[in-house]
Amino acid sequence: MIALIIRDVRLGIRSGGSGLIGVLFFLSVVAVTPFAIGPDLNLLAQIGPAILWIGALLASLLGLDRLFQIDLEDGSLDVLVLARHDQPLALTVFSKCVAHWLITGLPLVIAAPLFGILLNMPLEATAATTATLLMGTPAITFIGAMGASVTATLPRGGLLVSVIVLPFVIPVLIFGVQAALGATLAGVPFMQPFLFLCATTLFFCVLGPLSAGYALRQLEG
Amino acid sequence: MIALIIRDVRLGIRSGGSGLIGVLFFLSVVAVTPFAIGPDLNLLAQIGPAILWIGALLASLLGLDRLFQIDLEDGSLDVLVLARHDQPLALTVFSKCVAHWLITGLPLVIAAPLFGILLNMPLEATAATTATLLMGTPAITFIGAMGASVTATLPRGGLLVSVIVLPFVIPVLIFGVQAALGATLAGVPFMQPFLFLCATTLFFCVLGPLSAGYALRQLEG
Amino acid sequence: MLIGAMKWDDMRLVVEDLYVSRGGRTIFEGVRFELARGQGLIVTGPNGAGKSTLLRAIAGFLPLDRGSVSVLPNADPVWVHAHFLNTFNAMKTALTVAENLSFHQQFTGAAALGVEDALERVGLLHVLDNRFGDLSTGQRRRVALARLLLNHRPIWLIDEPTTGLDKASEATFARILAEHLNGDGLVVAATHLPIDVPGVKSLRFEEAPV
Amino acid sequence: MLIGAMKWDDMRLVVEDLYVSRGGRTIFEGVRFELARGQGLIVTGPNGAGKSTLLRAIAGFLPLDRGSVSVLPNADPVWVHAHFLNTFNAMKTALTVAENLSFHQQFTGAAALGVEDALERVGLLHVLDNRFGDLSTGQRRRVALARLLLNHRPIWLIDEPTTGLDKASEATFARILAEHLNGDGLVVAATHLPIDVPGVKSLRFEEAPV
Amino acid sequence: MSHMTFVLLSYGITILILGGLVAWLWLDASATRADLARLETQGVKRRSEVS
Amino acid sequence: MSAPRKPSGFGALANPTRFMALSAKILPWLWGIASLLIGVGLLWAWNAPEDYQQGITVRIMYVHVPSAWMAMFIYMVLAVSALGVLIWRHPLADVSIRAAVPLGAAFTLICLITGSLWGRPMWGTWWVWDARLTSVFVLFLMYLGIFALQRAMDDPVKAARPAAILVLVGVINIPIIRFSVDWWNTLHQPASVIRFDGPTIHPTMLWPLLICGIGFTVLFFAMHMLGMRNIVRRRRVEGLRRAGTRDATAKPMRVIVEEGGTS
Ligand code: HEM
Ligand SMILES: Nc1ncnc2c1ncn2[C@@H]1O[C@H](COP(=O)(O)OP(=O)(O)OP(=O)(O)O)[C@@H](O)[C@H]1O
Ligand SMILES: Nc1ncnc2c1ncn2[C@@H]1O[C@H](COP(=O)(O)OP(=O)(O)OP(=O)(O)O)[C@@H](O)[C@H]1O
Ligand SMILES: [Mg+2]
Ligand SMILES: [Mg+2]
Repeated sequence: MIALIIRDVRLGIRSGGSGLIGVLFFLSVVAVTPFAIGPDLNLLAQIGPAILWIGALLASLLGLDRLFQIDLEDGSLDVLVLARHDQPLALTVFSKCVAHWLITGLPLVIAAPLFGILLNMPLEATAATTATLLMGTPAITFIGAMGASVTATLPRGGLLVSVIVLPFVIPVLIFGVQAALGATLAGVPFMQPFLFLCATTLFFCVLGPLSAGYALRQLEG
Repeated sequence: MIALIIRDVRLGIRSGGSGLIGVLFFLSVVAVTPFAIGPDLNLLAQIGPAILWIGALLASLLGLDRLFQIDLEDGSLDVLVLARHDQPLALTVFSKCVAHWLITGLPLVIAAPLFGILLNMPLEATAATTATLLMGTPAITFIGAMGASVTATLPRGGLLVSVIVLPFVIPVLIFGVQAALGATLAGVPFMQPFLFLCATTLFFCVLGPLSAGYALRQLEG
Repeated sequence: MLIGAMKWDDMRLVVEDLYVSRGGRTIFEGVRFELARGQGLIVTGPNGAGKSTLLRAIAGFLPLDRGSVSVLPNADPVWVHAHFLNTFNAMKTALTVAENLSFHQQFTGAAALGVEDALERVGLLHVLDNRFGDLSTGQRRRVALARLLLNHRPIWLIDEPTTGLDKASEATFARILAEHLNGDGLVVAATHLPIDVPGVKSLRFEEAPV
Repeated sequence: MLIGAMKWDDMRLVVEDLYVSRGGRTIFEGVRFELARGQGLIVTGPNGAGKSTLLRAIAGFLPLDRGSVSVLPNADPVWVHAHFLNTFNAMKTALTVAENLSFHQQFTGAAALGVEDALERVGLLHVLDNRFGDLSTGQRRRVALARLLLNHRPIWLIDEPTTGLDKASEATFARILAEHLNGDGLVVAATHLPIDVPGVKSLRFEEAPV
Repeated sequence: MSHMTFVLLSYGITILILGGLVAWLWLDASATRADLARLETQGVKRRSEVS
Repeated sequence: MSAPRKPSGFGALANPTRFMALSAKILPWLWGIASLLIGVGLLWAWNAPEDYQQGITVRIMYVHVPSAWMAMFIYMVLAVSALGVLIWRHPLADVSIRAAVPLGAAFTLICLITGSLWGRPMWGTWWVWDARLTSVFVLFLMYLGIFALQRAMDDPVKAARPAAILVLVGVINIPIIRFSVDWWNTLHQPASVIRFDGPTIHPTMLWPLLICGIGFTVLFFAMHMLGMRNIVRRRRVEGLRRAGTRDATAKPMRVIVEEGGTS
């Protein structure tokens, strides 16, 4: 398990900045927003969390489609599937998700505070958003694993995976933005949606690997 | 040349990237936004163009970074490069770009009006956005091709790509959005950014293939 | 792996009346054989006959139309006890040979040889720190073979193990195979190139007479 | 292609004093040979000796430390006249065999055989409409070989053409090779498996550099 | 627009979509039936020749 | 994995053949009942009293609500069929999914369109990003997603299991969306969200509504069955065509096992 995580992280770093691409995409999302909604700073600050979340959400779709394809193409998926007695497939998928998140998700979380400043969000809003991203982005990866597993046999499922994944991540997005707003806006609770967010993540961190593992065992019908 | 375009489009479709899926992809991206920024229609209408443009950027980035990688891995890149006497590499790259745009950019342009309604953007805004997308999205592809060629040639190219690509892409994004807004918002010019957009596209539709073609010939060592 | 270790001495791989189809077409019918410890089976036949399909079916990657594959005495599924080597090498080109091998060592239980020793066996110790992607075709294949030595698995299912190998390496591999068999291993190998290992069974695919 | 066609009758592939290094290591030094029309060169040697490197250098994929490769009489670069077949198959798994081949036919100039005829030659007409990804290892390689017949290129640079082929197909390919040579073609082939084509030169790498 | 138009529109569109579906299914049915009949009568041929 | 399974290809068609025979008998009746119910329901609906606050537009309800129900019901049909694919390995389960997905999408689309046609006069806008609306929209997206996945893989046999898995995971998505929706509703924006609960329905409206609902359901089953028949037929056609290639007609290879000397 650890071995797999280490390998995938190494790969991510070696093959060069899939993480960075995500961050830069994230950046470009943040960059265009002011032009879109005009100079109104309050408004900007107000929808800041939403923008950050959309950016992070879409950014973490990058590279998701390759999650299992690479292993399928060079034959290592056979090894992973064959070893399912020593290490259950769900666990294998889980490890790959962790690695993928470390490469693509974590950089986004780290970058978020800076971008918060760009959107001149109040400090606690930035903090809250970062916290929600930290809790929320893993869920996206886990859901993504499910999408990636059912499209693994397709050479390049990029768009398709996103289409499959997006409906599922909506609750995550909702709770995330909610909690982020809760930190600043009066009358909006923070804890409640935040806990829901954590719950959702936990839920998918079980469902995602299980379903993906099951799908991977069915690849050759 | 035609042959290459046909092949890549086929490939895109087979591997889950048909026009239908392209449209679906943007539908889901658009559908996700209101969940984040809430149901305020005016706000939605305002950032509508930005959302579409961001969607376009994401769609292009998905899979664009591997534009040549795929051909490298299965050995067909050797064939493309070897044939550079019958068909100059720049032309080859150009064809691949066209194919990629047909799969990712075109569906968006066609479906844009529909999205305009969903985000209840005013008519001329929708029209303007569609126009800017039509003129602008090719630029993203051509710029991306430059990056992709580097990824294919250098083992660690990934980092470079993002560094190369996004500095060029962000301005395109911004001008696109501005032009789109220019159609409706008072005080924001339409023609000026729009013309700039066209200029960029033309510029990169020459520079992109040329530089990418050059990079590909430097394959090893 | 304990399961394997426990019943080690009287382990048998039993394939009974196997029917497998692919893409809606039946590839082979009623394949049956049995291997005891120390026995090997060489699968030969023309291209597209079904050698790889047979191996994948045994390894449990393909649904069986009919028949069964199991490891007696206690009817474990094959994948509990088996190494599977497909025609790809299951290595990451971006990582070094050492990184690739040590991953496999840690990922699959029951460590046997160390990474260096395994490489030594295939005579490639000098590429330990090269990117796998910088190796030559045959070197890659030999590294992939070294993987089998990293972890102890009684059953080896190997598909065209010697493709791209030079004469010397073919001999080396034949030796490795023989040792595995003498060490009470079981081997099913699909190949076009004769592997000279004494006293192995053979399974031949032939055009059915029309 | 015209260039090639014009000077067709006295075409010569000349390799002079070739030095190539990879990853900072010199792979071979001072390789020199010359092929006239109808002549073939079989390159052999241990794994990692430099066979593929030599082919890639000739095809112009690698920078030359020293020496030159050219096609006389009018010193064209090799890639104007050559087919190059690397150890991969240059086919898309998602497309059918027919789609793959007809792409190559249209993309590379000077059409020779039609797609179906070329497949017929390698005895795989029946997989015309199968996904390439659904073919067996050897079937894939044979389709890749069929590509060489689609377009007329006098010079063939082929790397381990017969890996994964069954005995029958090896013979078929030997025949194809012989015909190409009789048709005034030039061939440089790297291989471990003996290819029995009468009267070809051979270039042997003795010891793999360590 | 009067409310009536909305009602009629919605009924119309519903009928259009459902009717379209049914029509498509029927056409498809006859088409496949025809294909099957043809193949079964003419017997087995190489695929590239069939259609 | 190594559990014995029914032979795919021609062998598996025995069961479908029975289905073809049976459905051929049932189908006409289904069409009849469906058209009857829907006809009666709509006529009754037309004569039902107008709603005091919604006026004549309430008539939209009789197509809107049933289609909304169908949108959700059909997904459940999908889910059951998915179980059929993955667990019982029934050869028709996959066919059922393929036939049902477009229908589900269609009914969802009708729900959306009639809804917004209703919304225009009632709420003064075609579309609101309101909870229920959006959730239906997402459901629509999910139907299309499954459809896309099926079409992306050229070999239906290979597409069956992934699609089934996606369907099953999607089941969880429906309640999730519906719940999360409430949270999302309480967003801060002075939203133009119309809090909408259906009018307390008066029996004179309820009856025709129910009849229409049943009618739509029967209609769905009729279309579903016809769709399945088409797919079964098309697969036979494909089978015959594939049989046209020598590869497929070629008998499976003969297998000869020989003992070697003992090592
Ligand atoms: C695009 C817009 C709309 C969509 C997507 C939509 C969707 C739905 C759905 C999914 C249901 C079924 C709820 C359930 O049974 O669980 C429903 C029921 C209903 N809708 Fe709509 N609706 C829309 C617009 C409207 C409008 C504008 C009205 C009237 C002003 C309306 C009135 C009703 C009524 C009366 C019911 C039945 C009562 C109930 O089940 O709550 N809908 N709608
Ligand atoms: N994924 C697949 N889907 C459908 N058919 C397949 C698939 N893989 C292989 N086949 C078909 O099954 C048959 C047997 O393939 P297999 O790979 O077992 O042959 P093989 O004996 O290994 O041949 P080779 O010597 O070339 O490796 C071939 O006709 C091939 O076309
Ligand atoms: N891209 C590369 N970068 C650095 N070194 C390389 C690269 N490719 C190959 N080499 C090294 O160059 C040497 C020759 O490789 P080459 O592929 O030519 O061997 P070969 O004769 O083809 O061997 P084989 O019979 O296994 O194909 C090997 O030692 C290999 O490690
Ligand atoms: Mg094989
Ligand atoms: Mg080589």
